[in-house]
Amino acid sequence: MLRFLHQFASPPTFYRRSAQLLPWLAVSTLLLILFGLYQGLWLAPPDYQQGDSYRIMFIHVPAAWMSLFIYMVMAFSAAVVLIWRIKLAGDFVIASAPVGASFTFLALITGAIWGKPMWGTWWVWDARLTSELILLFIYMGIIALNNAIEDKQLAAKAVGVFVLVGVVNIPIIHFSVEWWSTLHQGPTVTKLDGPSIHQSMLIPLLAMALAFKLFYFLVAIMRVQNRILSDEQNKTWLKRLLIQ
Amino acid sequence: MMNIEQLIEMGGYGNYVWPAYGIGLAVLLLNIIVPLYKKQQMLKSIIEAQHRDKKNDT
Amino acid sequence: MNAYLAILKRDLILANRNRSALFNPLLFFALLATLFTVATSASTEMLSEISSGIIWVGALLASLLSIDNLFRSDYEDGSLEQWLLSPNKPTFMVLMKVLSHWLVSGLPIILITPLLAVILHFPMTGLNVLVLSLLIGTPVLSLVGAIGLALTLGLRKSGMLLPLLVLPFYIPVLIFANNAVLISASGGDASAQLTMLLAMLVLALTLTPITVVYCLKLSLG
Amino acid sequence: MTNDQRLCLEVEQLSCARNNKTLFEDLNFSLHSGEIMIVEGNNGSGKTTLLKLLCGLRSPDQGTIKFNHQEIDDLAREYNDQLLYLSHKNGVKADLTARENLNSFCQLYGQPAEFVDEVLVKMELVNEADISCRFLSEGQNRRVALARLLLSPAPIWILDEPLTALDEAGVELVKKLLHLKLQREGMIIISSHHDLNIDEGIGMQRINLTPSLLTSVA
Repeated sequence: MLRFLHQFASPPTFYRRSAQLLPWLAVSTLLLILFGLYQGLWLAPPDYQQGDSYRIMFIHVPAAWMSLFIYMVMAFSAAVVLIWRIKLAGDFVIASAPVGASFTFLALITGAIWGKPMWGTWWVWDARLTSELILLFIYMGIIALNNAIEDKQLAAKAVGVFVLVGVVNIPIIHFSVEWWSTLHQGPTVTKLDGPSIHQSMLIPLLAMALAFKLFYFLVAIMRVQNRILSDEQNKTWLKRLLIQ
Repeated sequence: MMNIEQLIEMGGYGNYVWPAYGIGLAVLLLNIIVPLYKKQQMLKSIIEAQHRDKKNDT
Repeated sequence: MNAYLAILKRDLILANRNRSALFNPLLFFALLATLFTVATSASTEMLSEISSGIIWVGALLASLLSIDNLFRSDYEDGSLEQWLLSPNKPTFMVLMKVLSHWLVSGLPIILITPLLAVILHFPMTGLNVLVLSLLIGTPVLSLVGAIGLALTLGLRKSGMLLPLLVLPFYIPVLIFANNAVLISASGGDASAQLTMLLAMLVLALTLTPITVVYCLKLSLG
Repeated sequence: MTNDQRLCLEVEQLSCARNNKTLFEDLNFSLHSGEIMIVEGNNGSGKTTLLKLLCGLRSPDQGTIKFNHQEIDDLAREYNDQLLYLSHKNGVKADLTARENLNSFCQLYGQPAEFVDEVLVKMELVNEADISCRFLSEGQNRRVALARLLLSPAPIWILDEPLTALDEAGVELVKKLLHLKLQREGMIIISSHHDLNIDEGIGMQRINLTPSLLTSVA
């Protein structure tokens, strides 16, 4: 495992390998999104209770899943940065932060829009939305910390530590917010859950979730490539590559 | 199966579902365009630097 | 052993040397409470309802603003690297620093709380749990704040960065502490919430020192 | 001092970058008890960074630093016991008096407090002992900081420009301490622009970090 990580982590090989991967990622993301939308918006029957407003679920729920999934991937690569000191893992953490923030923001907005017909107001301090909001602040903290430090290697380590501190705290925040919201509004308020998911709705949901994951890796790899370009500007392997 | 009018009207929730997906599309596009634009800038500046080096060497 | 007590004693002597600075967190805390009351111009019932929130947020912000003198002066005059590299456990040194900071700026806030509770019409039945929750909660705030400070110590323009990094992690403490106070104010038993706060304190005591030492080395390196 | 008690500090392929530009690469040297290493190089060539790497304040990008054949990252605290690091900053509390500062140094190093009076005499700080360091001159504050050399039992000294801000008497005093330390088989790594007039004979190494002249004369 370690040998693989080191071998894969040298900028030239990463740049070349990922360049081949990008087109496949882009195409499969697009196809999956189109498939998910077609299934979710066109084919799936309206829900007997919420009518068609539940269709927002196909973007809200995958985005909410992504906000946590991306954080977990960042925590793993932060550990790789701090333990095995692989520079690229640091670039990957910093490349993932904006994507994670965007999905968290997307989950918040679509959650609020979905809640409007149900609760009559644009924002309700519902447990899930509050946790998403706090997660968004943590993502913003990560981006702000990274921008505040000039030395990229120092920034990677500082951000890595902060991400790991966050990983310990996120479950605590999540459960205390859940607990807080039950006593705050009482359990009567219908949670932001889709109807009992049966087969025709599960397919678009999973399709969109997979599409978002591929999208995340697509964007993260592109951002890491940009960092490699800026770090290795005057390196010969890059010049030769660009001449081709 | 729904035809076009039903799709847009979305059982009365059209003006909730479509803005949500619109924002979703905007966020995804933003995340794609920014790195692409940066990559272009980076490549341009590197190639320019190469020309300058080549000019100084000759 | 006396190296740890020595640094605690040294810090308390230093705090004593500029005693005027000791009152700043207090004045800030009292000022904040009055601002809230004046701004909301709430009826007494409403005020007594939100008073525990005002007191807790006030204590939280006062602790956040005073976290700077935990390492800042040691960092600037160079004694931070001396006690970090001294032949003593760095994690214990950090704990002693946080303890001295808490004694200097956390404890006075707790001592003034009863007075503020009076002017905010806080239901007195909940006073002892309020003080207890502050006694358990504010050390957690200082410990977590120490991580944020250690991370941003070397940065020049880190103004709003420290609160932005640290406040999200204060939320669980705020939720359980505030709820403990509300329940006890209405006559209930808040031992469950207080034990939750204690659990957070134990978690903070075990995990933060190692992290702070690592972050201090990042800032000093 | 039998051979096995001889301390040794080995550095292999040490390289370090700061603010995204490499300061030095593939630095190799080893230092034993009774030897002194002088780190030279113009400003910004990474002298201070190298010293911080050697005392474990900063972890290297590549390469290893071994003390008695063990990596200093793994040793951590045991390595700190062996080490005294003096940086540009004095590490002296301005609000405390010279005596109180020295007392806190003693407590930090686990030394008995009786040494303080003796050291105050040696560092010629006796009549300033009870004035708060805020009112002492830069040179006197530097002497209070350098009092650590007499108080700390650590065999290894890592000194970053110790002679700055000192008058002639102070410079002579520190040079004497350096010689004494070498005779007692201590190990010194020092960066300084002053001529330390240590004759080239005894184990003296120089490293010049300015990129073009990266040589190490053992």
